[in-house]
Amino acid sequence: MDNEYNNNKIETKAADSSSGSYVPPADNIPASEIPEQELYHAKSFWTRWVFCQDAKVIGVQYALTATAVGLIGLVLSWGMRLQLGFPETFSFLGPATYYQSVTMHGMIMVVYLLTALFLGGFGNYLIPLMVGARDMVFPYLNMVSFWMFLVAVLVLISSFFVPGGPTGAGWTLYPPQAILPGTPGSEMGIVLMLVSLSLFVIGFTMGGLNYVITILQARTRGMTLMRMPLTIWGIFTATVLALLAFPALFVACIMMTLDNLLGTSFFMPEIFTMGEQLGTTGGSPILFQHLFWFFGHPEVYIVALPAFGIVSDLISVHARKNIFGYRMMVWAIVIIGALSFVVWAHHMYVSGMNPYFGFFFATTTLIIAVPTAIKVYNWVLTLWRGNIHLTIPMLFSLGFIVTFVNGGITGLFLGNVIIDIPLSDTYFVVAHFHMVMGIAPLMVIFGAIYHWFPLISGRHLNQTLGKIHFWISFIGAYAIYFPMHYLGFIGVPRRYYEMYDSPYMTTGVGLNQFITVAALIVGFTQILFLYNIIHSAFYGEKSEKNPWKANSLEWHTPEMPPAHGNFGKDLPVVYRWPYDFSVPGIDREYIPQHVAPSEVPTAKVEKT
Amino acid sequence: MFVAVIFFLIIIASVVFHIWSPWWWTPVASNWGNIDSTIELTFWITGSVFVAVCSFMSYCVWRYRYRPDRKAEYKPEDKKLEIRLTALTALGVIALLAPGLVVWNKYVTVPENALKIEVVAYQWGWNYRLPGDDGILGTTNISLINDENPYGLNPEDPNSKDDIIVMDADLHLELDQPVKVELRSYDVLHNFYVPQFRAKMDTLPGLVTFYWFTPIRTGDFEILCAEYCGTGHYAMRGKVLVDEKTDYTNWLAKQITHEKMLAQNKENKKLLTAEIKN
Amino acid sequence: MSELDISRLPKGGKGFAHDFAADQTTFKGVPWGKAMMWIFLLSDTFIFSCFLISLMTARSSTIAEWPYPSEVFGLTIFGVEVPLLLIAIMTFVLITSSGTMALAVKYGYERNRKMCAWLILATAIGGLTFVGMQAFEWSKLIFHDGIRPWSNPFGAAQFGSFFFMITGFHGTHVSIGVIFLFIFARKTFRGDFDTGRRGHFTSMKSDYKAIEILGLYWHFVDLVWVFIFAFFYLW
Amino acid sequence: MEQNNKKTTSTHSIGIYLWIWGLLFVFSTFSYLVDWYNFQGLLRWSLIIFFMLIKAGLIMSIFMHLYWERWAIVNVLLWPMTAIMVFVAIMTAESKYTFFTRALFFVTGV
Repeated sequence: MDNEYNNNKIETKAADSSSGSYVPPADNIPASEIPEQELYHAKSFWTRWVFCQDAKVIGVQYALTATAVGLIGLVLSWGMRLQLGFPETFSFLGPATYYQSVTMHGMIMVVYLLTALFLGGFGNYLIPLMVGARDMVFPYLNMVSFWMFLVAVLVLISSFFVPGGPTGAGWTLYPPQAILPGTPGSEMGIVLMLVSLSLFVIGFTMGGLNYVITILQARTRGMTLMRMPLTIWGIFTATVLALLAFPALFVACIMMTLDNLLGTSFFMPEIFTMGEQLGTTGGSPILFQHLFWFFGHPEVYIVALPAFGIVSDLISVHARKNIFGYRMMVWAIVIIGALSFVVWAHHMYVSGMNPYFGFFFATTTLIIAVPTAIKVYNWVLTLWRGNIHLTIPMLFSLGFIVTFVNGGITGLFLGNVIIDIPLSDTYFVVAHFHMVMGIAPLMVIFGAIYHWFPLISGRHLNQTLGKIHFWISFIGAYAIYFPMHYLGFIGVPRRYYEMYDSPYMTTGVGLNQFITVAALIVGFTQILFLYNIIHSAFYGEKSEKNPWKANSLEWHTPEMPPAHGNFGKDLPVVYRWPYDFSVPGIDREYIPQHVAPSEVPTAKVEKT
Repeated sequence: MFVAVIFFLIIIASVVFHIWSPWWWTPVASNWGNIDSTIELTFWITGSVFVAVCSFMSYCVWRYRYRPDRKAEYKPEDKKLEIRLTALTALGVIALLAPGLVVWNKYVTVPENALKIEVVAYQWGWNYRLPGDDGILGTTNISLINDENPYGLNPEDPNSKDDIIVMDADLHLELDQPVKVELRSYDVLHNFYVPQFRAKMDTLPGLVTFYWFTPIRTGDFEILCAEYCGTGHYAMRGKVLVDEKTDYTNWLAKQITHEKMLAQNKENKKLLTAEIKN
Repeated sequence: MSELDISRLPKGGKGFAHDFAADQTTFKGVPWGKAMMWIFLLSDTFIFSCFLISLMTARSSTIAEWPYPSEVFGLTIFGVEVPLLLIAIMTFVLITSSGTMALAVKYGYERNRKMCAWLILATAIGGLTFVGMQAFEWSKLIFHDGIRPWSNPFGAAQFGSFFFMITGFHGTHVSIGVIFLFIFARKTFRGDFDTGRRGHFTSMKSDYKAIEILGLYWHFVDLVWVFIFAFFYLW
Repeated sequence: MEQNNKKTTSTHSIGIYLWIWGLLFVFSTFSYLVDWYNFQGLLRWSLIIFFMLIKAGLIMSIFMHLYWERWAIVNVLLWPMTAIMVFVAIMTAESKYTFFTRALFFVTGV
């Protein structure tokens, strides 16, 4: 940066002298640009734990709600797998129930579990702590955001109990079938789904504004954007994507609700169904698909980017090495985020859209592979010459790398338009997206929970149970989804209730049974994890402060778990990035972000 | 040690599974063999990246596992290495994309001599229409569909008169004759997919979509619906039978034209109403 | 507390680089509430954009005749057919209210309580007039011209669908704005912004900056109308 | 809670607001006149867009004070519009394609 503008900046930035010899910089920090944040301190049980305005409590509320609804999604997947592995064995699973399970499983996992958990859960808990703020900038709005989310979840759940049951339109909710009688749940289920999604979008917008503004406008002194942990970068970019992508979903939901309730023809052309003319005219089903995927593709990165960010931090901390190529990592996140808005129609190669779009969207899609690949390289290069502690968060991070690389390269198949033609709508797609945005982010979520659980509860999770949990989850999940690609190569279409009377599909029977058994084992292992969390929250081994010897601010609060307002009397001042591990020239193995250069004068750190 | 070995074993197992997997695509039965070649190329490139990256990871886990006396390297950045890796990746991506786009261009460019046929999808089954002697399919509209005119053909359109109506789930095609399938749906989205032909495309109500292929092998091939279309989606099957020229001509001769069918339907209706009157 | 003197910071492209490399705030001198409103409006822009893009798609892909808005929205005054008259008046009403709002913000900054309050009230009344005229327009189209969301006598069914959906969504924005304008007018008259009275829900201190934030919202409503006017009524 | 920098408080003379207000009236009248004189085709199209953009620009830059804001926020607000422009471009091509397909294969006016 040009020195003439340094009047408002911390002196350390200017201290990178051109002479090459390192001069220990002065620590003087100008006073804060923003006044001390006023907080609403809880006065009763209700305002302390239920209608709480503390982002940390809201984060836990989000996480618990998302987990609860995620368990429903998990149970639904068992039903699907039982039917696929052992058809005609379970009488309670008819085609309608099967399709309802598929739909609700997909929607719950993508939106209500992953999005809410990463942004609502981790976002709320970590953002203020990691950027050195007392709380989110609008605690009240933040609280309302959670309650909107809860209402959205309740509306979604209520659709299980209405006549006709929940919608069975597939999570993409493509019209016309989503609102026509040939699909289960086309009476009330689809309406409740659309209403629930709209509420989710509204609630999320309230929260999302908080996350973005907190990161942009409420960082502590010295915390420049390029000193933020990558976790924050991931969550930040994902939130921005969500704020710009959810509008398309919202609009699509409104239009489909009107099509359903008022009989408008936004997405409904002339239709002759079940022996009669429907009376709609001139609408375009493809319009919905464009709107949906204009939301849907960024949504993939809304789930993936926080995972990218968090896993970078986990790898760095547990390998005791700075993340390799931090700047590249940040730019990769931003570029992936930006590009994700111009690739959406790669989900629509076989949808019957203008065929020449294939050229454009295949190109943009494959361009995204470059920054994504760079991130992968940087993760493994961070391990190179590190000092790797094989703790449970590290194990999950390694599991993430394997599943993500696997899922990422199958994405190269599907993004390349001509290869997508035979593979789209087959099990290859199912395997691909479960690997890349199901298992990979879940690995990160588990790792992150093992990593930050001591911060949240003051206790460690049980390590033995954790190791069992990791190995079964990782190997099991890999065993489920890796062979599933090959079902796709045979040509088995997805969303088939049963398929074994096709001559060339009978070969898949054994494979399907294997996958089902593996899925059940992995699913039940998660109960072990839940037990571990509940048990350890009360009886777990007490954790000392900063058990992983991390540098980022959340571990350096006066109390652990951090109190309301996070940082005692004075906010910390930040002098460096959070990755100063194993710095040469000094005995300390790690230098937390708030340690002033004068305290570690001999450390040969690079400018950050 | 243990961890690194297991990760490495998983990579080996993946490769082994791929090589010895009995589950692989069915032998191709259309001209789209070059789709298979593109997939193979992608497999080679991405597969080696997968093996390389994950093996390197396992190696690091083993080589740099925690030792109290070890100090990790401090190296925030290596511009040269990063630029090299970026360039290499970009090269790989171009190698994947370029042939893909070439084949795609072929896929969307229908040859002149292709026979235009129509595939009609409904919940939950398939019907077909052939252009007849004039080689042109008549225009349609879904709102014209009724008992007498089940395809919603335009009665005013002279091209529709000799259109051949195949109200059956089985479609016959002639060997080595390029076919352009024009896809139409009465109700919801479907997808006309024959795994052995590799090609597929959605059918939409209110739009006509298309693709083309040339069958290169005689035989019976199953049609699957590959776009979710409601409760009966999984049961929406049909059959494509690729015949030699003589068999095809014999089959074609047995089919009925639209004009005849209209007349028949009218006659039937008359009889029916007469019966009711009596 | 040292003041952040924004006028001393670099401007333009250099300022852009400086602000993004700086610590604490990225939008220098922008209060939290204002930054939030801007980002919210950005998100809202995407909503309206998606509506208008859908309108464009429907309109240019339908093979049915698209009704001619100029005639549909014409009024007959004293036997003379005037095209789009009501819409034109509505446009002017909304622009007027936008103008009064801009002045209210200005007086709010100058802490001119009386002037500010009256101007907010004027804006609210302007907004209310707009909503009223929109209600009149809707009822005329529904009861007189027989336009329904699902069909209309003039041509493509999507015409009515999009009309009611887009103007309805915009009208909702206006109505919400009017409610807040009235609340703010009362707060200003009462002097909340001078005394720093605490908010009922958020328990945070009131500040004149809130008026600028409300102003941003109101101008946005006007801004959206500019696009709706062009794309729906004039196109 | 909010920033309280009295120095940054910027007020502008009342004249500029009245000017903009007047201009908005004038341009609204112009765009209304496009309809009144019943221009058609490309002329109508470009005039509508032209007046619309001018009005939008005036509202955003002056009434919403974007003209006086720093580049950081201006850029953050305007760049995302690129995504919208891409969306518009794609949907234009898409709807044209839909229209031609329909005109080619379907009977009109039934």
